[in-house]
Amino acid sequence: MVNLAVDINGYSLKNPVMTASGTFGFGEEYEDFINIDDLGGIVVKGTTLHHREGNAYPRMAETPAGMLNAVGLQNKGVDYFINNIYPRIKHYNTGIFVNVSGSAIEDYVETAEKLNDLENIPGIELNISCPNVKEGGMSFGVHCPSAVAVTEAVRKVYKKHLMVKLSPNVTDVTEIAKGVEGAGADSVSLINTLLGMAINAEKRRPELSTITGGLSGPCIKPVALRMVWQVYNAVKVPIIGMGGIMNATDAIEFMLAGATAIQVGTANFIDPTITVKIVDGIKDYMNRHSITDVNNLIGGMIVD
Amino acid sequence: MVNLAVDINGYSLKNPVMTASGTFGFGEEYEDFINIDDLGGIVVKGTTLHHREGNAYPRMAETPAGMLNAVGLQNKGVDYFINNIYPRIKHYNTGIFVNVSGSAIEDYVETAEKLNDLENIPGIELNISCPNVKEGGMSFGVHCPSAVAVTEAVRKVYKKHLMVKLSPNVTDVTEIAKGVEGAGADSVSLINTLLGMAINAEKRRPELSTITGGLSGPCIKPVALRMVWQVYNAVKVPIIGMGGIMNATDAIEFMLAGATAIQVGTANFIDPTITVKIVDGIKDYMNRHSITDVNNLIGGMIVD
Amino acid sequence: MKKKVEVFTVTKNRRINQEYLILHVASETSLPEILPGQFVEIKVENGPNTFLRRPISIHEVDNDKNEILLLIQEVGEGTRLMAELKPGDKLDMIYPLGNQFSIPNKGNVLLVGGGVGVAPLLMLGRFLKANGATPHFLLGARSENILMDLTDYKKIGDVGVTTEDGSLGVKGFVTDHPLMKEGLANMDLVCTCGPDPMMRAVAAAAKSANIKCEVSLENMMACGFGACLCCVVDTKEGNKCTCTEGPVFDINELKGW
Amino acid sequence: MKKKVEVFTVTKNRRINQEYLILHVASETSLPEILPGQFVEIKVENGPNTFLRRPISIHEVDNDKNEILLLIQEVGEGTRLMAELKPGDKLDMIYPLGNQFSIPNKGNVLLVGGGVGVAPLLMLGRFLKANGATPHFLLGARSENILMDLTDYKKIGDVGVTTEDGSLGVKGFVTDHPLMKEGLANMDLVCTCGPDPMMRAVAAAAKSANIKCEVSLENMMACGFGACLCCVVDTKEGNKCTCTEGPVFDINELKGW
Ligand SMILES: Cc1cc2nc3c(=O)[nH]c(=O)nc-3n(C[C@H](O)[C@H](O)[C@H](O)COP(=O)(O)OP(=O)(O)OC[C@H]3O[C@@H](n4cnc5c(N)ncnc54)[C@H](O)[C@@H]3O)c2cc1C
Ligand SMILES: Cc1cc2nc3c(=O)[nH]c(=O)nc-3n(C[C@H](O)[C@H](O)[C@H](O)COP(=O)(O)OP(=O)(O)OC[C@H]3O[C@@H](n4cnc5c(N)ncnc54)[C@H](O)[C@@H]3O)c2cc1C
Ligand SMILES: Cc1cc2nc3c(=O)[nH]c(=O)nc-3n(C[C@H](O)[C@H](O)[C@H](O)COP(=O)(O)O)c2cc1C
Ligand SMILES: Cc1cc2nc3c(=O)[nH]c(=O)nc-3n(C[C@H](O)[C@H](O)[C@H](O)COP(=O)(O)O)c2cc1C
Ligand code: FES
Ligand code: FES
Repeated sequence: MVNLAVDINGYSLKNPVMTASGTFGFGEEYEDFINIDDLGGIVVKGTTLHHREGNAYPRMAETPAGMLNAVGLQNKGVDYFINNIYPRIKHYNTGIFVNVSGSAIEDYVETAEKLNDLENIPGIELNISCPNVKEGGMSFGVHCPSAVAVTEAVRKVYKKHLMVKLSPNVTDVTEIAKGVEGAGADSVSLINTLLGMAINAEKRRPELSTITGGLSGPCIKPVALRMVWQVYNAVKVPIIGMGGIMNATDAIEFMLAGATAIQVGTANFIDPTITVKIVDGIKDYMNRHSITDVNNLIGGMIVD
Repeated sequence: MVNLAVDINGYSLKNPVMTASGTFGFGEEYEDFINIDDLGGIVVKGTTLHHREGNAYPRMAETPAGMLNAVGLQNKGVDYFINNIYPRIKHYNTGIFVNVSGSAIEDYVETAEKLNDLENIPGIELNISCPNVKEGGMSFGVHCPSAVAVTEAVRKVYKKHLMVKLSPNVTDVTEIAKGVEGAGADSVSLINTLLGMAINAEKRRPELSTITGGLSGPCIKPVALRMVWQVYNAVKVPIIGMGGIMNATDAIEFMLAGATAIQVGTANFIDPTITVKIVDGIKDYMNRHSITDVNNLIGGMIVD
Repeated sequence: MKKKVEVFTVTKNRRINQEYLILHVASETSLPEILPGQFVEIKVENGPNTFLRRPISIHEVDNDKNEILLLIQEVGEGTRLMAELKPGDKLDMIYPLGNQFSIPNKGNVLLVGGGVGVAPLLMLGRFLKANGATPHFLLGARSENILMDLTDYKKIGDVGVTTEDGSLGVKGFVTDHPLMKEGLANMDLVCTCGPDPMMRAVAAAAKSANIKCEVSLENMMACGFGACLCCVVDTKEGNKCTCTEGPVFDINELKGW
Repeated sequence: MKKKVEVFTVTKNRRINQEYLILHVASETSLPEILPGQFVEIKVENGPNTFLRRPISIHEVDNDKNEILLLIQEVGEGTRLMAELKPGDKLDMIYPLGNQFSIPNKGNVLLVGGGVGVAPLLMLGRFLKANGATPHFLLGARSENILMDLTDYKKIGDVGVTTEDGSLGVKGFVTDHPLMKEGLANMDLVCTCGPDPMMRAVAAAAKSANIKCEVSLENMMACGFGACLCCVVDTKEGNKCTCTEGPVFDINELKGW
């Protein structure tokens, strides 16, 4: 018997495998394929204070070993989540995290406050990759002061686990990681999508309605692993690693680089059963390497 | 007959297809496969003031749709280039650019100065992705002040075409592009490699001796295209686009996004004849689309 | 109808013409209920450029053999690799996905297919006929040599044909066919699937003739089962997912149709 | 010797054992001069995870048939896809790459191969014999059932064998074989190819016996023809490219050997 449970700053996950926001709906979309309770945790779709229609179609393009998306946070707003969705999913015996997004600090704060009282929501993931409408549209997450400001403001009102999700579109991810740690984040998750673009040469047009979009999938794994390792060497809070995880080996690489838990995103689209396979694969690896506690993998990369 | 010639701020390339530094040796390595004179230009290996041994083996790892490298600017120094290599390659009837690297501004300046007098070298490409040893090792290219400083210093001594190669590992590539344009760059080339990392899960070790390395190949194409398009909308100097170009369609996408010329890097390893195929493929595309002048592709993406 | 991921076995790969083929894939167990208009998401193995699954309509179902038939047009790497499959090869599919066309129990239904868009219509015709309605097929193609084999369609209903080069049937587009002109008034429902401009022309004709019209959309999909929100279409009630709330929509629901 | 990119046709795929196979690939034109120790870089088609080419030694050359023979061990996706190739399939290769082993015209030469490292030694033996030297093979494997077919080797020289489980020949590693112990003093040259620890052990033995020793290195390569500088080995004259200045090196050139 191996121990798969990990602790993220006081909250225990039964195993390190979570799902990434925006790729797993509210869990319900996957009920036909897997038992949600087998997962360490799920992060539900990006939720904003008010209803958002998202961006115009087309919203996705396939790229080498990945995809671009421009969904644009389509969601029915936090009240709808609380009243209509939460009652349907609160029975899941797994850590249900809500991904909170916004375009102004007050939006984040108000949304987070409303989620305080949901008993079976142990924490929120603050998506600071959204455009900061008050400061010219650059995302909160790419500048340290705005990342710190939004984290601090939410920290003041939100009582439970506060995970802050970092943007990879920055010069120095460690600066921002340290900033949000100082501002009260209980953990950091990374990476969100890389900003990318695709063009249809025949049509001479962009593939996405928004021209640029978020790149995800195995193509970004080397960048994601690098950032997890850099952040691991910079902060003390636990790291939830993601970016292109397609199988158990990838998941283990993130843990070796310093992640306490991992999130699976785009891979769910290709194999909706992949998360439970990853849990099993981690067990196999541990047995093969005579590792009895998954916590021994965290930051376990050997550097001479 | 179609016109393939493009002008990069006064210097004319017979076609927009160049090769990327560090992937094409000094051209000689490809003489068995293609006629170098068929190319618009070549950028030779990263050259520094003094001889450099580069990093320890292992220096490369395969990644999804790409590779990481950590060559570390192995080269025999600029004097060796001038005395031993230049005489062997100066007969090429193509634009031969020297990629200049350094760890201190004075190194860049001295190296560039020495290259001034080589008749058949129309320009240099300033690789500002190298670590700035005097300022803590962060690369010159990731902060605007250091990028500007090195460009200005080299501009003062270098008389011919000054191309500055931008790093993608930044929050805002347009800021740096504008900075180096203001500092006297005749053109900007982008992107250099994305900083990445790979881990061997079985060995629990990094794949590269340097732990992190530079990611290249099709996996980075969406990021590269996005940056070319952003820079195209920010500066007036010509852009030389690169990052994952594997075929003529990719090359055309970069031109549609705003590149005047393109560089082919990693693809040369997989098909050493790919550059001339790309030249032919661009011609085919132009014929198919009744485009008589390749310049009409530049920035030709249709945005409603 | 629970969705599943299942590895099917190819039992037959029948070439229809230069561009089209029909793939028969068999399950080891009996198939769940599958309705006309639904589709599968196929994992293309060994495709360096086929990262995502490919959505393909369910062309027909053979419940005796536990087989699903897929009508595939070769347009890129994914469909080309599907075209190379041989009996015995495996095919990983998520199914059954999406909603279905309406199946009234009486009246005349015009089924208009363009190109590979005919894929779901054969099965739809069979269901309509079994339920008491009268299906009329109208199939359009660029040329006779890339038209479907019509034998199976003729067993179910009458078949009108248009080809752009006039090599068979009426020369022109489906909207040039008498079934879409004089004939339209006799129809109680029009169901269409094919290239966007064709469906829009058919929808416009049906709308002005005041006849209910259902279209099957082929939006770009990343997942196929409602998780990614990439495949949306703008409807009067806001964005809807083509993969779960479609692919079949009544044109009255859609904005801009 | 000009390097070329050429698409060969597979003519034969012979399975040697569970892990090894020999692929015969034919050119349409006559082959250029190919020397023992040289290698090819293979583009693996349809491999989602085989972005770069794969370096494989030239096992033998059949100039009458314009064929190159490759001895391949299945270790990952690329070599697995090579193992699946059938006669008639195409194989895109860059060749001939790298330098060669020394070929003296007299004296005793010990050729020590471990695992798939035996690949270049058969051809080397043939060249040595033709040139007047006497080749002696020493082949090591984990077990008899993954050892090479020895027939062709025996035609050229005497063959010593070690297996780790003792199922054939001497039990143990190649360095446990009499040829590497008492026998070594009679040798004028040792050429070795195989896993790094094996080559280091062989090199150490040769060095202490004061016998010239050449090793063939299998460094990771991105290009194979000197363009990327990824494949370097630390030598007394600084970093050298394994792909152009190797793969064969005299151990006296190398640092740390
Ligand atoms: C609900 C639905 C049902 C379909 N039914 C059929 C069918 O029965 N038979 C059939 O041959 N085709 C069908 N298609 C279209 C089919 O999905 C595409 O032709 C296929 O995905 C192209 O893949 P490829 O790798 O061959 O081409 P690619 O090289 O990837 O692309 C070629 C073209 O296909 C389009 N395309 C690529 N990926 C997708 C995607 N994920 N979704 C939609 N379009 C895409 C691209 O815009 C491009 O123009 C259907 C599509 C949808 C959404
Ligand atoms: C000069 C040279 C000659 C070789 N000759 C032969 C031969 O005759 N027969 C044979 O079977 N093998 C030979 N090899 C080894 C062969 O190149 C690798 O086994 C092969 O590249 C693995 O590819 P894969 O996709 O099957 O495995 P992967 O899944 O890519 O990797 C499996 C293992 O192979 C190693 N490997 C992967 N890519 C390379 C690479 N580009 N260069 C070196 N090692 C790599 C990795 O470290 C890994 O441990 C030779 C290697 C070199 C450098
Ligand atoms: C279709 C799609 C929608 C996404 N939506 C969100 C979102 O709403 N909030 C968020 O923080 N991240 C979102 N992401 C980013 C993922 O959660 C994840 O950070 C990223 O995709 C990298 O992981 P992957 O490569 O495993 O997919 C989305 C990603 C995709 C592909
Ligand atoms: C092996 C290797 C070595 C490189 N060396 C250099 C270099 O010396 N100087 C430089 O500016 N860029 C160097 N690069 C970066 C390339 O020139 C190019 O910017 C990058 O690889 C992206 O293009 P690609 O995806 O087409 O390869 C190197 C890239 C590779 C793969
Ligand atoms: S394709 Fe993912 S929601 Fe429809
Ligand atoms: S593999 Fe590229 S230089 Fe040797």
